[in-house]
Amino acid sequence: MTATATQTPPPAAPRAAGGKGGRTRLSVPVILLIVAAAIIVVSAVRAIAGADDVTSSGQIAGALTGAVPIALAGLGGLWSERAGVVNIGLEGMMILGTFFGAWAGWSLNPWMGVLAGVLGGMAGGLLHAIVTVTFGVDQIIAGVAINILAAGVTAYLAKRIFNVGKAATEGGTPKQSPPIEDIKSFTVPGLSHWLSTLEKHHWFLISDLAGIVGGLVTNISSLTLLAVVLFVATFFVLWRTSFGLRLRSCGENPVAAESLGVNVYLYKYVAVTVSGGLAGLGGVFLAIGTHFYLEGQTSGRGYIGLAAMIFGNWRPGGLAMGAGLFGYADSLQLRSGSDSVHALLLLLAVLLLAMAIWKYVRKAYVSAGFALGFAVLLAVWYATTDTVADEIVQASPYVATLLVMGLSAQRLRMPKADGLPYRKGQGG
Amino acid sequence: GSSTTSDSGSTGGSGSASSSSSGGGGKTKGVGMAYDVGGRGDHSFNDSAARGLDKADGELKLDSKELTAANGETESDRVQRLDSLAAAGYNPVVAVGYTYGTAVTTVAKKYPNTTFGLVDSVVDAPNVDSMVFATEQSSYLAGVAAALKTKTGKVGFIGGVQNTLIGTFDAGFAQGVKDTKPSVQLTREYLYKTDPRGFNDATSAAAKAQGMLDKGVDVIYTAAGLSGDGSIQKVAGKSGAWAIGVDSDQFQDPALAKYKNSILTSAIKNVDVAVYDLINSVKKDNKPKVGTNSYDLANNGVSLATSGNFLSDVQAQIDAAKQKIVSGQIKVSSTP
Amino acid sequence: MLSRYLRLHHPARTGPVRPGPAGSSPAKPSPEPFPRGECAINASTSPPAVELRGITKRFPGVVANHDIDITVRSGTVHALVGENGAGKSTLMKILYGMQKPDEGTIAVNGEQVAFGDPGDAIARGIGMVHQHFMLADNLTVLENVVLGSEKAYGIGGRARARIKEISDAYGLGVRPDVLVEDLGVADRQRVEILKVLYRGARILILDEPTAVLVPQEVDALFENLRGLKSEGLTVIFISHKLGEVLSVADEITVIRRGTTVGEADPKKTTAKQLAELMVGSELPSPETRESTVTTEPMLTVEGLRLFETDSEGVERIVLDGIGFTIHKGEILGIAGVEGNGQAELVEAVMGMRSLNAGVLTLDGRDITRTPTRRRREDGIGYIPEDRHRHGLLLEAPLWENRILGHVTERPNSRGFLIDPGAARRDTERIVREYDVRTPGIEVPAASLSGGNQQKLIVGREMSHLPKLLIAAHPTRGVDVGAQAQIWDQIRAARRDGLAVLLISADLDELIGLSDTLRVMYRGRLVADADPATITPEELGSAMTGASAGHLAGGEDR
Amino acid sequence: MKKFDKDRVLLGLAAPVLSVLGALIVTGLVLLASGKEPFHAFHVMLTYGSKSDSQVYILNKATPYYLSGLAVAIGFRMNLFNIGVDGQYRLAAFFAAAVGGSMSIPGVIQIPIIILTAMVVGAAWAAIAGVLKVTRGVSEVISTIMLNSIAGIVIGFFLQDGRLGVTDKLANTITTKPIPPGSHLFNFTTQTDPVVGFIVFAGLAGVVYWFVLSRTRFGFDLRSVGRSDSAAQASGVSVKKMVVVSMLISGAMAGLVGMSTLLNQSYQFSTDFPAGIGFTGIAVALLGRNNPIGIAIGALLWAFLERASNGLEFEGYDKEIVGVIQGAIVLAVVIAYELVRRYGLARQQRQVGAELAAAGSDDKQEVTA
Ligand SMILES: Nc1ncnc2c1ncn2[C@@H]1O[C@H](COP(=O)(O)OP(=O)(O)OP(=O)(O)O)[C@@H](O)[C@H]1O
Ligand SMILES: Nc1ncnc2c1ncn2[C@@H]1O[C@H](COP(=O)(O)OP(=O)(O)OP(=O)(O)O)[C@@H](O)[C@H]1O
Ligand SMILES: [Mg+2]
Ligand SMILES: [Mg+2]
Repeated sequence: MTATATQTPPPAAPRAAGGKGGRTRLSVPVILLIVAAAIIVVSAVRAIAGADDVTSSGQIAGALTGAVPIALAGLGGLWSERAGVVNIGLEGMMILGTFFGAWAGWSLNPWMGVLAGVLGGMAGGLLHAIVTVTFGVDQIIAGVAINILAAGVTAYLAKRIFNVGKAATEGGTPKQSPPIEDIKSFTVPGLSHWLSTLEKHHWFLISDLAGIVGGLVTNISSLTLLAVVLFVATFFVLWRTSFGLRLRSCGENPVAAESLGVNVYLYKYVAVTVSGGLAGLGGVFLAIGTHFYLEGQTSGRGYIGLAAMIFGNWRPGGLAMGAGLFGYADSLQLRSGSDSVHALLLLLAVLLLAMAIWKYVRKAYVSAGFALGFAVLLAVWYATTDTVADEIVQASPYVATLLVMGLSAQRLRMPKADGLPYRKGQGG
Repeated sequence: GSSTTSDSGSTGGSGSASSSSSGGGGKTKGVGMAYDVGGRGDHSFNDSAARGLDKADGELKLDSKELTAANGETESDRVQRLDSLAAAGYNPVVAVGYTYGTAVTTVAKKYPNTTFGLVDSVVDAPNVDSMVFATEQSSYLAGVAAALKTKTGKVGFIGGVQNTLIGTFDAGFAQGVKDTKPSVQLTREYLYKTDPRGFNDATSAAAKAQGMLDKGVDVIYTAAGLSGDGSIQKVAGKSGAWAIGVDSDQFQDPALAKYKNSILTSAIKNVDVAVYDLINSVKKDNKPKVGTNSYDLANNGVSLATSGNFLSDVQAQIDAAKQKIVSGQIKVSSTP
Repeated sequence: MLSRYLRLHHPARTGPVRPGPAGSSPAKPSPEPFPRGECAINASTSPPAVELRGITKRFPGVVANHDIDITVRSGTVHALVGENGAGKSTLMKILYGMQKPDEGTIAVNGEQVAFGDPGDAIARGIGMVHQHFMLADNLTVLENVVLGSEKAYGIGGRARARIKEISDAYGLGVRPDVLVEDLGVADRQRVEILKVLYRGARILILDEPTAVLVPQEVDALFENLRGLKSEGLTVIFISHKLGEVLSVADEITVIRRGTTVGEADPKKTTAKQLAELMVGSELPSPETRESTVTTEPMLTVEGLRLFETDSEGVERIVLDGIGFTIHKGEILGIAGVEGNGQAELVEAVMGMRSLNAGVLTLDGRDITRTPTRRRREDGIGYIPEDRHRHGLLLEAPLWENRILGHVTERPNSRGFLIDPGAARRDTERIVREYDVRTPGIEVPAASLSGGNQQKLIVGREMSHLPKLLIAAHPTRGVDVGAQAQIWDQIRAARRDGLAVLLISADLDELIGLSDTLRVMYRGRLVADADPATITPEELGSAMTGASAGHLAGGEDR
Repeated sequence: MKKFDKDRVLLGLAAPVLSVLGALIVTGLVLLASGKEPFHAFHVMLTYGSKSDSQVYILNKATPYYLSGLAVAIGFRMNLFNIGVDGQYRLAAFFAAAVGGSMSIPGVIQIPIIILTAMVVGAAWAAIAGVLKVTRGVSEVISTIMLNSIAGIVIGFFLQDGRLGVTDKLANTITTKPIPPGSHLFNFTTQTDPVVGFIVFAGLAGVVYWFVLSRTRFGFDLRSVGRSDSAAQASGVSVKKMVVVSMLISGAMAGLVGMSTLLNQSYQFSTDFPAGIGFTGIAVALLGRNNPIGIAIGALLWAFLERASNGLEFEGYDKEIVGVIQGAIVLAVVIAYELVRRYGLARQQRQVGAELAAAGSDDKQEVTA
């Protein structure tokens, strides 16, 4: 654990195959093409299986609602880990966000709630920064400790605050805050209605598109918009400004950053505190979405945010996709999408078939065989049943995450000094 | 009654006074209440039990002690809670919630001179008052109301956890719907199979409700404790849709005040009545009420709320159904 | 400001080379109060570039620097030499603001300064290339260069243009948009220098810049240094290779045990004298050849191929068609620029990587599929290239480190149980016999100096009487005294029939120790040579791929 | 040398003392801030927590915590973070209960079968994470979080009427078939309640943990991977195999967590089978610094705090304050240990330096350190 973050350079072995050594980043047109192809396949499956909820606006809206808190927690993780601090305390910071957000949201107004929740999360982040950056404690352990502390403190405060006086008469209990007012939400006038009409026809592709777009433009909470803005802003700040360059350098090689006059402690502190604030915002989103603080409300979303971030390869775009995937699966299971999941079996079979062909072309015969085998199994499963068991639906978000991680984890690369302790003046 | 916090009545003796003596005196100490998770102030059945206590307290001036369960407790925690109340001499000791079933069995044996009350479950012991509520009957009436009020012909039921207790709600509701209008389509969903989180997960309930609403369901009955708040909110967000509350009259719930105009009615479980009865029997009549005591429509142990007057147009049919149940003409099944 | 400086000294070049915005930008780092340009030409009359007076720096238990006095004249190349741990790097870090001196003063261009962090030093025109590279692999060259000095030219197009400009001006050939990860050592070195120049540094500190370079690259670097000097920059240069020091330095300061013990004039001093000044003993030489090579093969490698799939799924050939035989009593040296597959070859022989093709035979037994532990039990000893990563458990006490790698062997274990008592006793013996300087065997390995850590590793491996020793850079970063000791141990074991696979970047060591030499280039063994006749220069040129086949005559084996 | 050891003992004591003090101060401040008198609260906790029936309660409660702490600690020793102990022990207890309820053979045979089932199921569930890590590079932190959720769903699937569950109409729960009385594990009777017999197995598990890790070749290999996987790999340990094996062991240990409840208390797995002990185990392992005795102390402390919370509630305090204490203790512990470790390392280096300086004075050739 005394190891510092300096390494001697690894050998840059000659690349024999692959020419320039394609670190292929997908270009925008390619991404659009992939998205288009995906939608076509999904709507074909939807039409064949007759599972209209797969692309219904309600399902998409549910997915969005489920994705935002996870995405915000993940974005928090991204800030922190890009600066080299693993933040498993996101869950605790989210809890702080739900509590303080609900408190101020109830006693003042929802926007003050947002502010208070963010500040609460930031306080958690600051504590994490003090413990890991200043005291140099193992980051995972510190995160676990913060989760325990946050749960304990909020439970105590909730009892002291929500169960007495005005709060109690307005509906507060030891485990629940009094209700919070709604925060403003937006609907694109006209468009939403037109889309929902289109959607009802269940036309191939058109209704699917209408459902997806409809879900994304109807009744969108201002917090969701805020989250989108924060994603764009994060990308811009971290990858297009010198502040971001410095911050990322602290996660890649803090000793090098230090040697160029970057105040590594400062950047780590800022990053981890912002990280807490974002997780706190995720918590506020939950509290305002349900209009209450509820004990245990976050139920592991902080951890899942972390998973989404890793899934997204420590990048905002990938993270958004990971969170979206989880939100979608979660929404499916909550909306009791037994039919939908059944239809997705077919989709999965098609995807596996495509993968089998791809692997075959690339001469990876064993993987191709496996993919083909699973595709056939799934297709048989689909053909011989009408629905799938509730439990499979319930498990789908978790299984999907495991599967996707299993398929992609080896291509991931985390910031090089992520998780390593760093002490000023000890490097080199 | 929410002005009292759990600090109330703490003037009573310390727990260490008579820890290993069996059997409390019963005369000096008041009632020992052991609440389920959430405790006093939960706007649900714990609160209802507390109301029963408060009522008795107002009349008899008792010196009571209230303890509350925490999330993720084990059997031994519950045993210890009841034990400490009985050991300190509180009598009767009321256990609120079926989770206390086994614990009451254990502790009642150890303190034969103390009377125990158990809400929502049955323990066969000479000093236990098992208070069970025929929630299938009130749910039946809720089903009648739902069938009569739906315009789309689709109603829904959301249960917190798929267990026997919630099954009674499900069964009664389904039967009520079917008996009233066989053409009405019922969707039943549970939040969790076994995870008790189902009573405390408003987010999931909201999503479930939204899913139902999207499919055209316009009356949703949610028997899922605190989770119900989430479903009621979603229902309130859709005009013309109705929510049916559970356990207490949720129309009156301050936490739901904003949505009360969408709360058609609530299937009420009058735990307060049962608790009050027990306290009175011990403290006033000195003739502890023991055995399995069923609270149903007939003795007003369960009922269908009328606040809001949204049911006035169909009240006659509901009353008729109630009459048939009370008279035994309709047998409501308690298993789905 | 460097561009302004360039104008002074390359009047012909200034006009066309400098793109408008860079030169005319007002956002250049301006706070450099020292006089420039003219004074560099007239060095003798201007104040010294750097004056260190009475510098003392203490670490827990160690006085790294003690009352150090050094004067570096402006416009010169000033070399700093001394044993491992003499305190050179520490002193330079103090000058660069990375560490604060406990006592003493620093003056830059005659002005007293106090640096809070490297930023202050950079603002004073000081730049440092560290002993271990300070680059973030996952960032591009551009990002690495502009980091910390974003104000100067931004982080976009202007910065890119500026980097190209400097790179062209000094022939560094740096491409701004590649990831540092994809660069070889020499390229990284040039990026480090570019980083310093980009900040407009006029005083360059180079801490052991040549340790990982082949002779040609060293020559190129020195050419660059001379260029810089001719343009008035001051260079402070640290190296353990005294020959280099003598060839490039104008002045030499010798540090021993944390304090300055003397200065030397490179024109009048020999490497031997310099070494004596450093350690008070003679420079040991790896020469003393007496062949102990037998005809019995110990290790045979045939047709070895190794692929590697990187994170992008691209397959690279790391090793291809490798074949050689090491006989009992023979040392086979492999020369090559780092990153050409030597590390992978070692790992393949150790069984840490599975081969795509090929057969390994140890003492007549096929070990191609044998796991690492069995190979070690069968008699392969291993002195790893990176002792911290592969050789030691830094936080564990010495006696546990003595068990590492030989946990199944006596005296470390009996049956399935380890035998701490016996292991401790044997550790005491190693500490004694191999002269490991430590207060005891219960201290963690991390608290030993690098040389002593290496001695412990050599002692551990030799204690199990290996048949084959894989020695990767066995004396890297080890000072002259310990170096000689380690060489002696290897030679002694060779006399008893030990076969050695030696990898080293130190060509003198390689030529001096080996019985046979092979050159590795891009994953292949491209050339072989007789150590008796080959010169380091010839070897170096083969290492860059310039020549192949049999080098420089001598008998073929 | 004698003095050296005494210092080490002092140093060893410094961290726990510091952290408990820190936690008490934090808690005291929180209590004060909410208008309560802290010293009385601490007094209540002490007196209530040390009553004889409290002692029994604490021992019984600490037993699963201890095993959970050991399970987590095995991972920690390998630098693996097994958050999945929670899912592993619940799944294990469930299947063990199902197996136990379906048989009726003499206890001496049946009890081992039940325990073995639990260990195998726990190990198998943990192995998924291990295999995913070594073959696909999936971080065990992520996979075990997912596997926890999936374990709950798997239990939900089988714990239904007609599958492995029976509905207990009166108690409103679904349970597995009860284990026949012949296969109930012995208890230790005391003046108050009995102490669970499984505590013996827990103690044994602690001894085995200590012995295997610090006395066997396997344990040495495991610890070397935890200290530096690259060095361990070079030393001949197959790191991948080690990851899977240690996940297996950790999972098997997790399988034992639910056994004291199953074999000594509930005799069946029902929907209210204790949950969350896996997470408690993380805190307990942190408190105990992965040392078997330390973990025991941590488990007892945790159980004591939970017990004391009841006393607090009885005296009119909010028992939720115990959550604050627990959090504060864990945080204080990690900080205190880090500070003490740093101090110790600096001291060690000073020692190395000093002794070398002494040696160096008669040997002028060597350098400073
Ligand atoms: N951060 C540190 N903490 C404690 N001691 C240190 C630290 N850095 C250096 N030292 C001590 O200071 C001494 C001088 O180290 P320094 O790195 O300056 O030596 P050096 O002359 O550069 O050696 P080398 O030739 O191996 O690079 C070392 O022997 C070491 O004991
Ligand atoms: N970051 C650090 N923290 C604590 N001690 C350090 C640090 N860096 C060096 N040291 C101390 O310095 C000594 C080793 O110094 P150093 O690394 O300069 O030796 P070295 O001979 O140059 O070895 P190497 O060649 O491996 O770098 C040890 O005593 C070590 O404890
Ligand atoms: Mg060094
Ligand atoms: Mg150095």
